[in-house]
Amino acid sequence: MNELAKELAARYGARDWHDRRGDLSSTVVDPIRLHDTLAWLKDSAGYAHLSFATAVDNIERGVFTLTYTVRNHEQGHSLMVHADVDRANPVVDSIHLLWGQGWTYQREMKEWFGIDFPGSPRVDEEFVLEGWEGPPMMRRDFDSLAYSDATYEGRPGRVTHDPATRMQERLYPEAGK
Amino acid sequence: MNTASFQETLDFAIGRERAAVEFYRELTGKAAFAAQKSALAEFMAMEEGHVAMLTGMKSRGAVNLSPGAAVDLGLARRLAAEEEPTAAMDFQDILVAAIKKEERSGDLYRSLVAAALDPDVKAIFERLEAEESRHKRYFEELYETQVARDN
Amino acid sequence: MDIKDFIAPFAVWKRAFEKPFTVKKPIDERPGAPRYRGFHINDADKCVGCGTCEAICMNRAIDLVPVEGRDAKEGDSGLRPRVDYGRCCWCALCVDICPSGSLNMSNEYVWIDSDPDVFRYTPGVEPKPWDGSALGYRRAEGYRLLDGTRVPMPELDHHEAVKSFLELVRGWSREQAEKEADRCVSCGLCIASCPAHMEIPGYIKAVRDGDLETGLRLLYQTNPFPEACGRICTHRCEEACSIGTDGDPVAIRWLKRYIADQVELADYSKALPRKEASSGKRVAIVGAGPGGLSAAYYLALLGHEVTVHEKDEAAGGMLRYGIPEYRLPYPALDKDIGYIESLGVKIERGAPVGEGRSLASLRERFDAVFLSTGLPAAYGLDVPGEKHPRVLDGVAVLAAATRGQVLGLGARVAVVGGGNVAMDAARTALRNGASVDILYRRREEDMPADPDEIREAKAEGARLVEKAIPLEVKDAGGKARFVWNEATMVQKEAGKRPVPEPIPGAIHEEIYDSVISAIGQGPELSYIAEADGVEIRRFKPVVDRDGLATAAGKAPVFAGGDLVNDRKDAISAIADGHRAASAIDRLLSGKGA
Amino acid sequence: MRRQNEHVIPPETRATPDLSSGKYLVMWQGPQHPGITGNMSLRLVADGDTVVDCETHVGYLHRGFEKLMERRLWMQNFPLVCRIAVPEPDFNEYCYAAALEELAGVTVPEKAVWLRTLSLEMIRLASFLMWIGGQAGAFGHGTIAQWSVTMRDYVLDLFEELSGGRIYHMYIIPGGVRGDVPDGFLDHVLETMQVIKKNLDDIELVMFHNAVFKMRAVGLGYIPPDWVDKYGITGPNARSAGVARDLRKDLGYLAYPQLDFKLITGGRSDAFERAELRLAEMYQSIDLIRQIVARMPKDGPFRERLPNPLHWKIPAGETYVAAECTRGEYGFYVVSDGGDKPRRVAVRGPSYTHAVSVMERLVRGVNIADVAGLMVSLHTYPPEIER
Repeated sequence: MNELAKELAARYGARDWHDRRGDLSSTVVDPIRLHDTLAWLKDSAGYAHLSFATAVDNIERGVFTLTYTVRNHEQGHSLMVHADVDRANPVVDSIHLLWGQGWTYQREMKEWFGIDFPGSPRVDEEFVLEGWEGPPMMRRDFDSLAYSDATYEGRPGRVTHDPATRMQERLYPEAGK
Repeated sequence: MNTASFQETLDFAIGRERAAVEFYRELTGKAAFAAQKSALAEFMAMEEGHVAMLTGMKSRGAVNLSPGAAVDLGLARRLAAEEEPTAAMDFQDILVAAIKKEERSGDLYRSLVAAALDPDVKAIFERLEAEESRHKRYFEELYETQVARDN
Repeated sequence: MDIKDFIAPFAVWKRAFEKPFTVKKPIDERPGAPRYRGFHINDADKCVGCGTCEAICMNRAIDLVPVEGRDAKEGDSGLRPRVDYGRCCWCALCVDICPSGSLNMSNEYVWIDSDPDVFRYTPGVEPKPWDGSALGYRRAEGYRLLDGTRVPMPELDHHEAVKSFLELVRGWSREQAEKEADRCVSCGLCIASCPAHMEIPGYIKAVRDGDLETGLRLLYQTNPFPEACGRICTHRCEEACSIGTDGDPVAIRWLKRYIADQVELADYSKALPRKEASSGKRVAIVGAGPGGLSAAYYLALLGHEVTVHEKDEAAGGMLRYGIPEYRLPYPALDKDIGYIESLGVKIERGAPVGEGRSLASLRERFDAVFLSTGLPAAYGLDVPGEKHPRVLDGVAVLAAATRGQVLGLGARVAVVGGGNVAMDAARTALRNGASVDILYRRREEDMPADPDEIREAKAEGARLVEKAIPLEVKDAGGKARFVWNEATMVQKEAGKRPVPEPIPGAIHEEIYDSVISAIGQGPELSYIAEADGVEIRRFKPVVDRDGLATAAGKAPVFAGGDLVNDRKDAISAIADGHRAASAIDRLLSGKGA
Repeated sequence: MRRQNEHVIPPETRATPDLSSGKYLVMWQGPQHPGITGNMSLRLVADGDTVVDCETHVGYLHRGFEKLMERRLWMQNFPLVCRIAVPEPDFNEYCYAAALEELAGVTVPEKAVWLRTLSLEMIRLASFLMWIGGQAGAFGHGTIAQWSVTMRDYVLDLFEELSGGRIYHMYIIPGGVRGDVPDGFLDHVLETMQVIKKNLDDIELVMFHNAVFKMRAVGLGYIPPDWVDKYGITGPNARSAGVARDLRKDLGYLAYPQLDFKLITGGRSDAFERAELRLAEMYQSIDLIRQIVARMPKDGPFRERLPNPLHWKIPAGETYVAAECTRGEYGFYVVSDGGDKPRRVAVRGPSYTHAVSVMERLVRGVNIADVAGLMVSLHTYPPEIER
């Protein structure tokens, strides 16, 4: 795979090649080169199958890390292509013309992370969250538990006790002073 | 039972307890510091309680003491000290003296039981012997929990 | 399309005459499989209410609730898990993780009721038809989510150990400590059993996280002797450990030692709290053992000026003079004491309180006094011949060893007693080349010594003579002829421990170069005069919960440690010292008791 | 009327019917419709009884698994993942466990490898049995569904015996499996396989030699081979198009390299052939199960001890682990930031493309009555789309 790594580096400035397993590697490109990298992988390098595309919110670094996993069936090898996009302005080139299912992934990422893919069909339509008014739910700063506590009521009568606190109350209450 | 012999028997027992009070009073005289005195004072007060109890029985004309002897923990038999505690006496010394004293009383009543001809007097002595065994047991238990903790 | 395509479908009609797949309605009995994950069952007597089931439940279906007739006690919170079937997903991770193995599942899955609130109950407490079900999900043989086996502690080989006073227990590496810390489920059942109520789950977490400064800070919150306690603590916490209900308890003591060992003394001040501004108050402490120095540490931290009066030439009390260095090396103890002194605590060594330096004079010069003089005096054997010159006092033998004196115990040594002093005296004698018999009045399982100590003493070659009632010591040409009566254990009273009863005629004797008596120790109280007005009962100052003694007159007198408590171990003394320090601070700063 | 073997390729671009013209009917099929697999709906635009446009709508069963998993300990997610694809929970369990084991550097014992393979083949068979009932039912053959769902229940009985649960087995746990087989279990497996095989013979006879089924399924939903990469099509849908891919062969995971089986492919690529191919794979599963029972090690540990699940941290890293489920490539993308909870878990289910992009295009030009049969012929499970 080193040939491919070199080729991707030369053509698209790909870096940080990492072999995860014999049949799975990853590399990183700039988001601006993402579309072209994937197009070349698909059309010229045999990585014709898109397994999935998704994003990871690396909030600490202020980026969304996109992951496109493509597979070369002839060589039995999968490649995860990563690109970091600015979390404050997450806009990425659409791949809907490369793969027929690409728009669905992009619609999902728009709804779940707030990443935009201009030109992608129906990208602004609701995907799975009908009527959702909160922030994009897969962002790390969306606290689903706090949302749930604020939105729904717990079952009445549920109360639990911490064993250590209970033992302190019952066995040595004076230490609570 | 003959009233005179009842009175006589109890007077004898009361005398024994008074002697015990004196025993502790004497030891207190030798004591050098507060801890010794407090322990001796506690045991002396117990003996004074016995005096009062027996005196009460005497005036009521009936002995109500349990006939059941306490379990013998077997300490008295083997404890060494026959010698009198000194000014440096520690808790062990005081307890050993107390146990030995109770053992001596028990032994005395046992011989009195054997010697008594009047069955009523015999019964009183039996009860007094049992009572002393309970006193001894009390001190033996203290010895076990406070002194011979590691043995 | 051929003719078969029109005829073949009619083959379904043959089924009309076959037994249907369906079962009759109303439902035939259809029990769940033997492994079925049905309604929970809990052996409420085996359960210790540790809440690990609640912690693993990803649905928050379990609450820990108090149940009637089951109060908290050592090693049991008294709480029991309550399952909300509105949330339970029947994954049985609670069963897989349950430390005691009390929680299981029945194979019952039918429960019909029109009231939705009934589907929430405390298994094993609220009776259900499936209680005691023999079938249902159980952890498979050989399958556990928790590790019931303790990380082995490297120790010197016993043949090697007995040749020197090198520390026997070598301590853990980071990897070993983190692995052991991983076994903890953070239930906190241990905290109540620790006399000092140390924040045990917190410092174990610190080990896991590799954050030893936090660990050290948590240790010092309640215990300024982590090096010492990390080695010789009686670790009652480990008896309460929930992991110990079905496996080896977490080695809490060794983890404490690991933290203290890893942080250099020079780095302590970075991790630990600074002293408060000076209060201008002065406190005197009598005895520089764990109790006294613990009080000194917390008082100094609160800004009070502390002077410790120690009769011996070095500080540490029984930690130094009673515990041999192969269990607690002096540098480790010196590290604990060194940090306390670094806060400005003044220790006057070789300065006994008594004549010339009376308690009354301390109460004149200081604003409060804390007595922690311990139990320095060994009780005698109290058998005829106990004054024989070869009958030695166990505490004195250990102290002499600490001082590096020639012990001259001889080749054959008897140790009488079954406590830690006896074990330590025996092992010290072994290290001096003697062959050692340990004679104990009861059985091995009755011995008050730490089981580790008994095991190690035996492994190092001590011979244990059980049920040996000392009768007499006779002279045998300068040596001691020790006579004992073999006993049989007799259960004389129900509910009490059996009593050793001498077997008539079963008299044994043996000639020893030395007989070391270690049957128990008592206090040295001659320094408290009647005029001090300190109330004493049965050779113990009478104190309240805070350690405040009843005393007339000037500065208040507190007491703690072995001198007053019944547990008679270092950690209890440390707890007493801490408690007294807080109470003294409240008194001196006028915050009220 | 469609004729056999006439491959109509639906247009790539959507029609733009003028809905105000009064010529078209807009109708919703689903989410409550017996012809829809799971909770999903199709917004169909029909010209007469011919569909000219379709929009898929999902989200009726969205439970936010990927978000929930970021808030739960690694081990707490083990009972959660099985719910992502209800009829085939075990593929979730396997992919999640294998991803964690890979990131944590854990090797599972041999016995667990075989028991995992057994679980996956048993659930493949159960899932296909449920599917074939749906496929027959979509064309009006309810009897087949009654048989096959019963057969599926027999497999679920086996799961109940093995794992204690019928639907959610929670058996493949990170580190291995939760228990060895109970006494007599393997005999029950073989007996059940015998019963199911006999039933499959009956199904083969009455369903595949059936004029109605042939007339409606042959030629329906033709997938050209070049769509396979274009749309990310996998599993029987791809194999029927003649593309010989099967991750059991290609990735060689678990015990599959040691099992003797041939890749089954087709070429006619219509609803009928996809059904035939799946039937053949059901027979193949029965054969694989028999092989596994015969060759599985009798003894040995079935789980590698992992750290305390309450504190388990997995070294930072990412991986993608896939397996061949009944419908194709099923995979888990797992990212760890070194903490005690996942940073990100993304689930790749084959229906993501089969039920959305592929379905929307294939349905163009199809008779409304065939929409259900077409959809089932793609074998889709909506929950794996929305997670």
